[in-house]
Amino acid sequence: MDLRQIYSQIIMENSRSNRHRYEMPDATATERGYNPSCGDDIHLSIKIEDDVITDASFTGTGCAISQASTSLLCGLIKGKPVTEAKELIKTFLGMIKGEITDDSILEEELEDAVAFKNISTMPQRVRCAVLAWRTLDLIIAKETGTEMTE
Amino acid sequence: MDLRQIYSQIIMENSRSNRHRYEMPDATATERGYNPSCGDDIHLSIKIEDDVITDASFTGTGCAISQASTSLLCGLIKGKPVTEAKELIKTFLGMIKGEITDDSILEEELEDAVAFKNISTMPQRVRCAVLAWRTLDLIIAKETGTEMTE
Amino acid sequence: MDAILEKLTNPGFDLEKVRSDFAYLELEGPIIYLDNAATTQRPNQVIDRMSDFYRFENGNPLRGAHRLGAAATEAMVNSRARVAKFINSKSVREIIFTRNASEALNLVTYTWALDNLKPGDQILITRMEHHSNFVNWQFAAQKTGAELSFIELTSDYQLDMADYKSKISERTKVVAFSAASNVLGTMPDTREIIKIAKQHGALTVVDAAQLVPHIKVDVQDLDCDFLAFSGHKMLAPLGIGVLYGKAEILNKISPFQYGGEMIEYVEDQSSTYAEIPYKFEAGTQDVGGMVGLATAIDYLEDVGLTNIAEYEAALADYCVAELEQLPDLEIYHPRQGVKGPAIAFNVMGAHPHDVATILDYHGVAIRAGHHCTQPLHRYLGQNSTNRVSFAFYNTKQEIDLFIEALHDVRDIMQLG
Amino acid sequence: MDAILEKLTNPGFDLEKVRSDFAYLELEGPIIYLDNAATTQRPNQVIDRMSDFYRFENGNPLRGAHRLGAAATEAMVNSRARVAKFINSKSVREIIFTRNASEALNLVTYTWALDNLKPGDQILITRMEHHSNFVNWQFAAQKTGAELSFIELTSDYQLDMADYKSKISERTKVVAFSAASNVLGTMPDTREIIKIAKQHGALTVVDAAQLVPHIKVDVQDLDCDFLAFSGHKMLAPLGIGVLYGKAEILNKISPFQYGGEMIEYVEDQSSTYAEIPYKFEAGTQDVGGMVGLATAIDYLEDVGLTNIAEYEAALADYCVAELEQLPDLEIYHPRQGVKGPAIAFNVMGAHPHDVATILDYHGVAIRAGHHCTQPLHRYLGQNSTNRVSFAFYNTKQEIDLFIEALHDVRDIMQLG
Ligand SMILES: Cc1ncc(COP(=O)(O)O)c(C=O)c1O
Ligand SMILES: Cc1ncc(COP(=O)(O)O)c(C=O)c1O
Repeated sequence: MDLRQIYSQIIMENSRSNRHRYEMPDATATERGYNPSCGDDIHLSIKIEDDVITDASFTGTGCAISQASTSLLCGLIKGKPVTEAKELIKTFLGMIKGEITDDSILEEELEDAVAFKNISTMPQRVRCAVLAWRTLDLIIAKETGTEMTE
Repeated sequence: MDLRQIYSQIIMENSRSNRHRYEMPDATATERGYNPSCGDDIHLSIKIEDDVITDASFTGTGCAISQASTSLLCGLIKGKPVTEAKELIKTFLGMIKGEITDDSILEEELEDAVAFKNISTMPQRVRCAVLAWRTLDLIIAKETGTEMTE
Repeated sequence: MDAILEKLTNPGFDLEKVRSDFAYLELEGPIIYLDNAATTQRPNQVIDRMSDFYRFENGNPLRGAHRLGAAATEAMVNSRARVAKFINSKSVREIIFTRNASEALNLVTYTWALDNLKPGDQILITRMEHHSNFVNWQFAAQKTGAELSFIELTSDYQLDMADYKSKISERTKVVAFSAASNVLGTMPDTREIIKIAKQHGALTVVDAAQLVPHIKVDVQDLDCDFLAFSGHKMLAPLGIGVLYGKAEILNKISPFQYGGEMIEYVEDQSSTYAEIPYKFEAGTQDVGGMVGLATAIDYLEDVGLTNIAEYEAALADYCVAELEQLPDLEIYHPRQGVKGPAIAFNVMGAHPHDVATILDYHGVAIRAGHHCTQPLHRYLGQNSTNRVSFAFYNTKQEIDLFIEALHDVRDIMQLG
Repeated sequence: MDAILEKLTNPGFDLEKVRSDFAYLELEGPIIYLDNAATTQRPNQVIDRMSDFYRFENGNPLRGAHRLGAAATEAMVNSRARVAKFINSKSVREIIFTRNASEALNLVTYTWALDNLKPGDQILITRMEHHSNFVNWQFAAQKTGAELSFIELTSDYQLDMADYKSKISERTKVVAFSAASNVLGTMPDTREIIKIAKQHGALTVVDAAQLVPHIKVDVQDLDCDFLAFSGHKMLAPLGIGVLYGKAEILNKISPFQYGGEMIEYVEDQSSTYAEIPYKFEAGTQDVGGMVGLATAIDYLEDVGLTNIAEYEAALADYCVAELEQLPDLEIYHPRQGVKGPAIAFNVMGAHPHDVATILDYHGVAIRAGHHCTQPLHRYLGQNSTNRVSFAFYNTKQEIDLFIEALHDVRDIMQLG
C-alpha cells in the first residue's frame, strides 16, 4: 500500500477545507467527538427539519484523516433525510471494517468519502476516520431514540 | 545429605522434651517469636539477675526444628551471663550461615545445639532453627540497649 | 473406586503429551508437584508466547502510533476478548486486568465498598475465606462502620447454608465468598448463594481464584456482580489477574488507581475518566501477562474444561481414599458434594512443616502452613495444616509416591 | 558537533553486540524504534531469564515448603537485593515491588497522602508531570481538602526554580515531581529540589520513571523520601515497577492493598501486618517480572550507566541539531543544562498523528499525542506533539533515516 492512497488528493483537500467548518447557533444537536489517545477533538452540529438534515457543520482540531472525514461527512449528509444518513453511517463503517467492499455501491452512496477505504489497512488510524461518523450516529440515536450502529 | 542428619536423635528428643516448657510468672522479659509463613509461634521468657540468666523457658507450638532449637537454647543459656548468651547467639547464627564451621569450637560452645549445623543446607527451615535465637537476641538488645546481631 | 481408577487410566486427553509440555518435569529430581493451589506450573506454549510477544510485538499498548504499538494494542485487545469469551461476560468492557486476585478484590473494596457502605450495614463473608477476601473487608468495615459477619461451616467442611440464610438480611449489603476453598477444596453452591443474596438486594463478590482453573465458569449464568481470579493459578504467568464486573456497576463506581490511560480530560484541578475497563487500568499494563493468560486459556480449552474437572476430581478422590488408609491422620475435606482438588490434612504428632520437609526430600512438593486462612485454621483448631492440591498434569503414580513418602514421615518423626 | 559525532562513532561499548541482543531488529521492516520513553525493547537476556524462571524455578514465593517454592523465594529475594544495590537504598526493605510507576505513586497517595494531608496544606507538583504523578494528587487534594499547586517552566522548558522557591512554604506538605520529563526531556536539579523541600519540612516524592533508565540514581545521595520507576522503561518486562521509600516512613504508614502475604496475625475483626516491604505487597507477586528487572539491571550495568548516559545525550544532541535544520518545525526541548533523550516537536501544518503515520510507513516508530501530559500540552499551546525518545541501542544512522522520512512528511502533507 502506498501512503498516497491514504493521504490522497481528496483527503488532503478536504482536510484543509473550511466549507463546513463553522459554528451553528441554531443547531438541533451538537455533540463532541474525542479520541483520548490521539487528541482528535471535534464538535459536530446538525440541524434537522421535518426529519431532514438541513445543515451540518463542525469545529475542532485533529489530524488530516479526522478533519477530512468530518468535512466530507457534513457535505454528504446535508439535505438528506435522517434515515438515509443512518444508512450512510452503516455503509461507511462497513467499508472501514472491510465488510462492504463493492466499489460501485460504495462510490454511489459515499461519493468522495470512499477515499477512506484504504484506512482499513491502518488499524491505528481507523478511530480518526470514524470519529465524525460515530458522533453523528450518537446524535441520531439520541434524536430518534434508536440504537447506535454496531 | 540424609534427612536423618536433620531429624537427628538429639533434635527429635529435644523437640518432644518438656523440660524447659513452662510459664514463668516472674520473668524479667518475655518475647513472642513468630514465623508468619509457617506458623511457628513461641513465647520465650528469661529471668536476669545480676547480669546472669538464672532461668529460661518457653511455651508455644511449631515444628520439630523450632521446638528442639528453643528447648536446647533454654538449657544452654540457663546460668550463663548475658554477655556469654550474646556470644552463643553469634556462634549459633554464624554456624547456620555457614560462616563458622570449626566443629571443635561449635561443639564446645553450643553443645547439643550443634545438631542444627546441617540446617544451613535447607534454606526453607533456617527460620525455624533460628527463631528462638533471634527472639533471645531481641530480648537482650532491649534489656541492655545494644544492637541486635546481624 | 473402579470408576476413579478407570478415569485415572483414561483421562480423556493425552496426558503424556500434556506432561511433555511442562519443563519442570525434566528437572533432575524428580519433582512431584502437588502445590497447584498455590501456583500452577506453566506449559511451554505459555512461556514461548510471552517470549515471542516481547521479541516481536513489544510496544506501549494504546499509545503507539506505530507498528509495534499497534501490535501490543492488538495483543491486549485480543487477550481481553479471550478472557471475556472464556468466562462468557456480556462485553469485553467488563474484564479488568489486575495483578492478581488480591488486587481485583481490593479494587472492589476501594471503589464500591468505601463509597457505599455505612454504619449498620452488614458485610457477609465466610469462615473459609483466603486473607485476600477477608482482610480487605475488615478494612472496609473499619473505614465505613459496617459490620463484618461470617457464614460458618458444617461438620463436613461445607458452607452452612442454613447459617447463611439465618444471617442474611436487608442489612446485608454485600456477600463476598470463595467459590472454592484453597484449603478444604469445598465448593459451595455459588448460584444458590448469589440467588439468595440478590433476594436481599446484596452485591455479590465471588472469589473464584480456586474455581476458574478447575470448572467452567459462566458469569452470566452465575449472575454475580463481581468475580476475581488469578492467572498464575491456571497456567498463566505471575502478575496477571482479572476482575469481572457488571458494566452497569463498573460505570457507576469511582476509579481505583490514577494515572496514564485511565483518564479522558485532565484539567489542572480535576479530571474526567476513560470508559470502562480503561478507567480501572492506570499506567502501562502488563500485556506480556495478558497474552500469557490468553494462551493459558487456549491450553485449558484444548485439553477441555470438562476433561480437566473430571480427571482432577478422580485424582482428589483417589488421594482421599489413600489417605484414609493411613493411621493417625486427620483430613479436612468434604466427603459429600462437589469439591475442588485441594485436600488439607494433618499427621497427628508431626508438625506440617516437618511433614513438608520430609516429603520435599522425597521430591514431593506440598504446602504446609495456614495457607492464608488463619480464621479457618482457628476454626479447625490447627495452627497449620498440610495441603496437597492437584492439576490435570498430575498422575496416579505421583499420588502413590506421595503416599509412600508419607510412610517415611512416620518413620523419621518416630511415630511408630 | 565534532564531539557528538565522535561519541556516536565510538560509544565506549560494543554497539553491534548490543543491537544483536534485541530481536525486534530482526523484523522485516526495518523498524527504527524511537519510542523508548513509552517503553523500551527488551534484550534476549531478559526474555530468556524470565523463561528459565518459569520453566525451572517456578513456585509460589514465600509460601512453599519445597524446592520450587524455595527457588521462587530466592529469585524474589535476589531481585530485591539487586534493585536495592542498583539505586543504593540503605536496606532491601525499602524496595517495594509494584506493577509500574503509576501504582508506586498511587501507593504513596493512598497511604501517606490520605492519612496526612488536611485543608490548608499544599501539594506542590510541576507543570510537566505525567498524569501518573498528577491525577493521583488531584484525588488526594479532593479527598483531603489540601490545595494542589504547580511549579511552572521557563522559556527554555526548564523547571522554574524561582517559581518553586516562591511557591514553597511551611504549608507545603509534599513536593512531588518528575526527575525527567517524558515529553521535553527536561531534567531538573533533583537534589536541589529535595534540599529546598526538606528545608520546609515537606515530603519528597520523585517520579523517576524517565530518570532511572538513563542516569545512575543514588537514593541516599538524593535523600528523597519516595522514588518511583517502571521496569518496562529500562529493558525489563511489563508489569513490574518499584517504589523506593525510606524505612522510617514506610514503617509508619498504613498498608495499601490487603490480602495474602502482607499480614502477620488475622483475627476475625482485625489484623496486624507484616514487616516492610511485605506489608505493601498483597497477594502472589510477579517474580517473573522481578527476575526480568534484575536481569535488565545487570544488562544496563554491563553496558555501563555512564556510557549509556553519554551516548544517549549525544544521540539527543545530534537529533536536535538535525531537527533545527528543518523549516517550520517547533522543538520543545531545553537547549541548556542536563536533559534526557526525549524530544518533542511539531511540524507546522501537519498534525502529529499524520506525521507519526507517515514516519511509521518509513519504519520509524515515534509517538504522537499528549503523552499523558495534558496540562503540559495546554501550557505549550499544542493539542498534541510528536516525540522521539532514544535508548542506547539506537544509532546515528537511525536518526538520519528519521530526518529523511520527515522530508517525506512535508511532501505528502503538501507543505511545499
Ligand atoms: C515521567 C513518567 N512518569 C510516570 C510514568 C508512568 O509509568 P507507567 O505507565 O509505567 O506506570 C511514565 C510513563 O509513561 C512517565 O514517562
Ligand atoms: C481462594 C483464594 N483467593 C484468593 C487468592 C489470592 O490470589 P493471589 O495471591 O494470586 O492474589 C488465593 C491464592 O492464594 C486463593 O486461593
